[in-house]
Amino acid sequence: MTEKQNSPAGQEKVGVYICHCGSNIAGTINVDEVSEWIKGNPNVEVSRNYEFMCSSTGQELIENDIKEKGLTRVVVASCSPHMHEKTFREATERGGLNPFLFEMANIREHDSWATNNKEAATAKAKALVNAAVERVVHHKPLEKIPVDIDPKTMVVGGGIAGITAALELAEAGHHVYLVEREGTIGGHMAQIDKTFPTLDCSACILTPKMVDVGQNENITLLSYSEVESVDGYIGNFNITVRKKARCVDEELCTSCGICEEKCPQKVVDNNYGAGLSYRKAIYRAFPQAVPGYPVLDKENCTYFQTGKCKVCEKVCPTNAINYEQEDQLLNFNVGNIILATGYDLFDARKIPQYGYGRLPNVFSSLEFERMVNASGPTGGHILLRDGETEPKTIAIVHCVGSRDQNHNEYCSKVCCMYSLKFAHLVHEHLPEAEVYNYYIDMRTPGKGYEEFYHRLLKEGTHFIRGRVAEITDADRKPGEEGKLIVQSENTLLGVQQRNPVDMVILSAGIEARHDSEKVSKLFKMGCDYDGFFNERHPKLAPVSTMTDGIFIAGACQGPKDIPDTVAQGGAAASQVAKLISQGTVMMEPVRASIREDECSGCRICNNLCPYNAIEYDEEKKVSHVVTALCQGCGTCVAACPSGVIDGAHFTNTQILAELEGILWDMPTEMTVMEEV
Amino acid sequence: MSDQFEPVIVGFLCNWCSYRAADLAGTARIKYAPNLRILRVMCSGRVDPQFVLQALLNGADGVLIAGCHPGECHYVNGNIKTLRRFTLLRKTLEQWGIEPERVQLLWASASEGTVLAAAVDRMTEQIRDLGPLRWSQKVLNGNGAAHPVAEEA
Amino acid sequence: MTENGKPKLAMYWASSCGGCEISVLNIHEHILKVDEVFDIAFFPCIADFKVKDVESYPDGYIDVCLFNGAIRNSENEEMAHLLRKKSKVLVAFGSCAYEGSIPALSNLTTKPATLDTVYFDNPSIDNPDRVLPQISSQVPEGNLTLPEFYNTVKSLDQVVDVDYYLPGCPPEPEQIWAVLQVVVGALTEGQPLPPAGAVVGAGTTALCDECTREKREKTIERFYRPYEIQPDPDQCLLEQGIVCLGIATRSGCGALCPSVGMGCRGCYGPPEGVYDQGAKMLSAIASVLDVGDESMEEAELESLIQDAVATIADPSGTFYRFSMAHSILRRVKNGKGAA
Amino acid sequence: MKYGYYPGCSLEKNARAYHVSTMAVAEPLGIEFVEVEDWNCCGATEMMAIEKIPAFALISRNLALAAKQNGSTNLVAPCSACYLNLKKADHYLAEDKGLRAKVDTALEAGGLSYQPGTINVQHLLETIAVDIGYDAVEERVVKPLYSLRVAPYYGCLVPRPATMQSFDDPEHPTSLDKILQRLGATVIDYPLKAQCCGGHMTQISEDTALELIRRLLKNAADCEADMIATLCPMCQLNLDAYQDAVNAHFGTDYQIPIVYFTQLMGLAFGIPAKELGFGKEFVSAQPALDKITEEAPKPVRTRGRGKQKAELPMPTQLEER
Amino acid sequence: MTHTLTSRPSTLLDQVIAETPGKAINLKTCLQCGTCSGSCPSGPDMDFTPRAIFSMLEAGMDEKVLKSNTPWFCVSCYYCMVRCPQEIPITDIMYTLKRRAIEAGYYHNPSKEKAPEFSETFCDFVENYGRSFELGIAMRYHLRYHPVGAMKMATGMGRKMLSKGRMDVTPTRIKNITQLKSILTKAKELGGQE
Repeated sequence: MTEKQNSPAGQEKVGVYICHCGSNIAGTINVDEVSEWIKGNPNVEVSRNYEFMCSSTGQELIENDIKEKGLTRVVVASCSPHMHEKTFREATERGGLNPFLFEMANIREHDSWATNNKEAATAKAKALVNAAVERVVHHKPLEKIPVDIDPKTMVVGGGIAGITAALELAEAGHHVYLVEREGTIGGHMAQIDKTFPTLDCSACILTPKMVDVGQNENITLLSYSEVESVDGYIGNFNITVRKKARCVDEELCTSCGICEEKCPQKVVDNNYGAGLSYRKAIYRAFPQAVPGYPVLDKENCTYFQTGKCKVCEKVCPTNAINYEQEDQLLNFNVGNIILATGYDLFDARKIPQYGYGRLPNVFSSLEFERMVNASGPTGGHILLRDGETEPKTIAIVHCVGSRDQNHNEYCSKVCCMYSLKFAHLVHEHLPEAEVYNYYIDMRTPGKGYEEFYHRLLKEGTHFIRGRVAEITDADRKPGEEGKLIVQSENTLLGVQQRNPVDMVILSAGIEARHDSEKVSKLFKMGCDYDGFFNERHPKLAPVSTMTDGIFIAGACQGPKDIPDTVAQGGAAASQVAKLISQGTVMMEPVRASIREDECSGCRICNNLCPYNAIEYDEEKKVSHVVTALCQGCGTCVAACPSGVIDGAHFTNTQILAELEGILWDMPTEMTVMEEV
Repeated sequence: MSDQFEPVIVGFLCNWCSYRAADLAGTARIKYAPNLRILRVMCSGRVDPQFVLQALLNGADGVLIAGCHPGECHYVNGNIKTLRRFTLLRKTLEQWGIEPERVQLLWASASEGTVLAAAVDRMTEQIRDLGPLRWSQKVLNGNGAAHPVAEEA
Repeated sequence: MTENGKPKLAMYWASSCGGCEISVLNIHEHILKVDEVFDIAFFPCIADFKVKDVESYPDGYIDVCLFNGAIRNSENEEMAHLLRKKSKVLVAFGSCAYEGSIPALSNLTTKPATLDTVYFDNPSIDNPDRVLPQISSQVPEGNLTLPEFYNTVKSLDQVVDVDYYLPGCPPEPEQIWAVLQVVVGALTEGQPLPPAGAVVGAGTTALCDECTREKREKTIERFYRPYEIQPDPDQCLLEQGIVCLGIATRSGCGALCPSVGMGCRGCYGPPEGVYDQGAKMLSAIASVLDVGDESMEEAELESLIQDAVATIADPSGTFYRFSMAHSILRRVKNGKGAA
Repeated sequence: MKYGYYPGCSLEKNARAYHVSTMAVAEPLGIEFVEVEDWNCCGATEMMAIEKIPAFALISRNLALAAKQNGSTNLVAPCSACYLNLKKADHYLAEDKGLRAKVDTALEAGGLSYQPGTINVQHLLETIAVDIGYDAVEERVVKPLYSLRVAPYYGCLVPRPATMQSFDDPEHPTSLDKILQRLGATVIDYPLKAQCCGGHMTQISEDTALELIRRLLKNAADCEADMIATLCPMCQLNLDAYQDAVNAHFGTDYQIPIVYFTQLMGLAFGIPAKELGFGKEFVSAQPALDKITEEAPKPVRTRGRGKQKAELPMPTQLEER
Repeated sequence: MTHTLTSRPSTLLDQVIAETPGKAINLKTCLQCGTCSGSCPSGPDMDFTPRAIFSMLEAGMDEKVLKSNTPWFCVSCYYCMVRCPQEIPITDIMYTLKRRAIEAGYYHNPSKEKAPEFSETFCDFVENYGRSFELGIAMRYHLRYHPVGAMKMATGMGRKMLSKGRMDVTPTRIKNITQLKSILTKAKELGGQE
């Protein structure tokens, strides 16, 4: 095979370092061969291979060669740049070179780990390394771009995750805008009765924090509000929030609650009440709501529907009711954003064979939470749908909508534990009742969780290993009449069982918010197939996102229990606090720029930029790039028909050199054949 | 290597989704055809059709452009522009007798290592069936050396 | 320098239409100046010369050779080599010599297909014996030869080194005159010549620079053939859905076509900094196709874009009308493609 | 509208009533059925158990014939088993290249060929519910089936055609319910509407079969159904012909007529009972039919519960897909 | 008795996956949740529940699987298939197991399983006439394998059917039976290659 050198010999002094990564690379790729071979490239001054380039010794190799051998460029062939590009750029810089005079060849993830064919892997490694060398020769020194961080932060979502994050930051002395879609903060945790495994009362531990939020002057609470648009970038986000009209003047309202009391219109509370209780058309989700002002629900308000009533206005002692109130669009500048938008409960009606919505005494887990809650519709009594009868036998069905390719493939993580909690609460409220937990696998990892399981075993809960096949009211034989029959296989016995019970609780799984995709687009960040927001790194950056300055906490990132959620809220807050105390961040100089003198002003590029970073100068009749806004995607560079837009660090020369380098072994010399 | 024709495929993968998908495929030790040689671009929207043509001229048997799924683009909609260009480019290449299998566009999110690996295997097979392209050798045969694409001043 | 001491000028047509010669003569009275300064050494269009005359010249005898026309057959190529040898300065004159131009559109098909069309499948042809021209054929009088017809049309610089490129189909007379003045200046007053390999007689930026039509942000929902709509006289044609290659074409002609409501065809070739005019044009207008957005289902998105793209009848013929031979891939894959 | 028609073996004889009633209602509904020339048995549930390729080849012959026969690309099968087999074959041939290659060669041996996807296999219920539509059905009604309490019985294969998407819900189909409602009948929310009738178990293990049949009869009786409306010959046969066997075996006394939904449609359309194949059933439908009244009955809550004050709200039903 | 795991569990498992159209590969992802067995109408009468069968396949207890009545008791109601959280084409797998059992000749045991005979009788008729023929099938099947049943048939069901004119006395043959036969013969050859 002929070797093609497409960059003038000796133009640069490149040092090439090939990492063994133990046997991860060296096990498949013949590193000696590659590092020997690349010496053939005229620009290569030094070529070494070493066991662990990311080790301090490995990095010193680079630093020393730069100093001693006067290297002008550095190439490291090892893992993915997403792992160690930063590491080696810093090493290059310590050696005295501009960090951008470095290039990385990914011969681990993209090569040694992707094939067992050693010969092919080695050949591919040569191509990748050669490409990096050819590319790096054309690298230009670049300076990172400093960006000031606005110390204010926006937290979206007022559940326990958002509350925690907001308080952490506020108490650190930073201002926070907390945006909550509903009339009150609190989220799902406010609906729950007890928390596993310690069984402390959810409200008792949550409400104090809610009050703190309400009182902390560093927190601007925007309840009944939603983010409308997001512009800008880390340090300088500009956010528009729609503050929905609640038809109550917050200045005047004293939260006395008379309007709610007198309102004649009763509607099912599908939100906080999980559909199991009623609320008024003007209402507070619950007495400890923060803020305390009620919300007028126009869809169900008699006045808004029929034009008559106005009872609330009449009874309000402070004339706080304002039917004419309109939505407000508020604008905020913040440096960072924390998304804590939480989750939706899986809709059990999607599994008709479980009869939810058809069979009265099949309840969803949230319904049960409300029912067993002292502040709930039954005052904490466990009753059938008729509101009178106490069930004697109760079946709790795990994995409803979870671990199911037809719905959600993933495990919702919390259902096993809350199902155990339910069983316990039943034993507590109805000592006589029999409880059957139907599970596929009992998943209780967590401090004190397995112990809680054992406790339930002692309490006499029946555990049946088997996913429930169907729940029916069609009795087959005596003893089944008027019951709900839970049919399943007892997989440990290998027999089909029918179990007549009075009540069934469906432990529905956790789902991403129905509108999470919309939200992720609004904030220009990714969400996964299931709709959960993507973290930057599953292990090492769990609360960061691919978008600098935007962080995620709680169940919006994936199913989580309260302790994990609170931990993430804190983590996200400290990430933000770190940036705030840094004051500025250095941003990648990968940016586009237009050579105005050569721009013909055709305006092709003008509306290609999603960040509106390209402006047209009516005077000069040319376009130019607002560097601070540019995110460096390079779409305009590829589109510019006169090729006058440069994409720093991804210039045509660099990419084309890389291209020729990567195809070094392809015959391009023309073999003169007979013309057709 | 075996006597069977091993296509060389150049891949332009976007930094945020498809390149990470390839990383994930590796991390998960998914084995797939070693025929893909990957170049990283920040966004599939950076892929200038000139690059694709140049890759073919330089001897590639196929070119894979991979980006985030529509709606998941890290740069909001760079991949939409990619799709528009690709659609027009493919129409042009078809006029030039270049089989559609040789230049493909793939959406692979950062979590879709398997998708990427499968796509590479499929494409490798398809191109193996089509046989080598080796443009300058087999098509231009003796029409003078390749012109590099001129670079901005 | 020779007898009368005048520098020697040559102009030759390879595969071309003769338009270049006309446009040289179109410099009007300046032609007298040309005659005054130069001694015509070879100019088949206006004076009777034979190849053997040229062959008889010593190497480098011709000071400036304006070579127009593409390299379509072996004769074109031989002449290119001959004139290169005999000339000090060889100028690829006009789009054909520069980048293949119209003759190179046959790179979108193949030699057999071309011959078919020309000699067999053609309403005006009656060729029952399916006679094809032969490179050499024996007749009683002896052996007759014809040049070999190539499969691929090439630009001049693909067969010999070229000193300057003078684009245009044809080049604008004033541009020609401007260039000749430079050359004359160089030869008479020893003024500097532009750097070798430069494109002369044209601007560096894209045509939009010269185009007076009003330009706005580009959003195009579909394209129209010129006959399909009545374009607004003042607004950018591209924005109105008329394919105008101006954005990817070198300025220099004064935006003639757009000024009369016809989209630029791209005869001046790509602007400085662009190699493949067609690819760039394609990239640019596809990018601003205003159909489909990220909120759509992938299938819907794709079909919408398909439909919009379908409104461009013949991408290759449109985007590569003048630059096929000089494009990155230069031609279609043999035996395939738009025959 | 023109439709290809695949009766299947059962409709030739034992389910003749289904065939004649289908033909009887086709005309008023504006359906023209073109029977597939020289069709053969679909193999029921048996062929697949013996040899895979022959089983698929057997079915594919019908698809090939239907495709060849110019008429409609829609092929209607009233028999659930035939419907499933035809639909499934078409589906798997498209999905499984290896299988398709083999079946193609087999068909060639008979000078036939079939391109998967050319034929759109429909069950008669789908044709009427989706293509014709409930309104069109209601428009034809001249003698509403007032006061007749009918249990709609779908069986397995129509709501659950293997891995393929059905036009109705696999667990709680409603299309037949809606049709019967439009006919004026009192439709029972029949919990076992999509459960199994025992299929071929009558031949293999009668005990098993009889129990399956009993469940269906019992549940229908519990719901005070006057009759069960079916859309599958096998279901009809098992529930009808084996009803006395069930009574004998379990000491019960069910007398629930099992009729085809097309027969009821015919009645409501004013077609005389004898032209609809009534009388072929073992458990006579006559007593039930006598209950039909001129006037619409007073609305009665079907399986509903009186609303006590303490009662907790019910979650709303998921809106129709 | 203890079952010793063979090195690589089931050869049958792989064959089943290979021979079953559709996403049979999902069989490897079985969670052993028991949804199939809980849903199965005839589950109570099976030697092993479908879930157990899959577990046995995994364990390489191939013979036990093929000797079991489970596949024969499958009524093809497809409940398992629509409910399976891993989208395993269970019913189709049961068909494959039936074919395997026949090949292995494992089903002619004196037990109550009559299914294979029934299937075979049925198919004989279909192959020779192109149509099924209840009376013939029932009579031949019972006479050949279950004389007692034959009596019942003749006196009971059979007479009923005939009396209602719901059963033919003579079989119908399709016109182009030769075509069908050549198709099936070819199909059998090809099938043999599996």
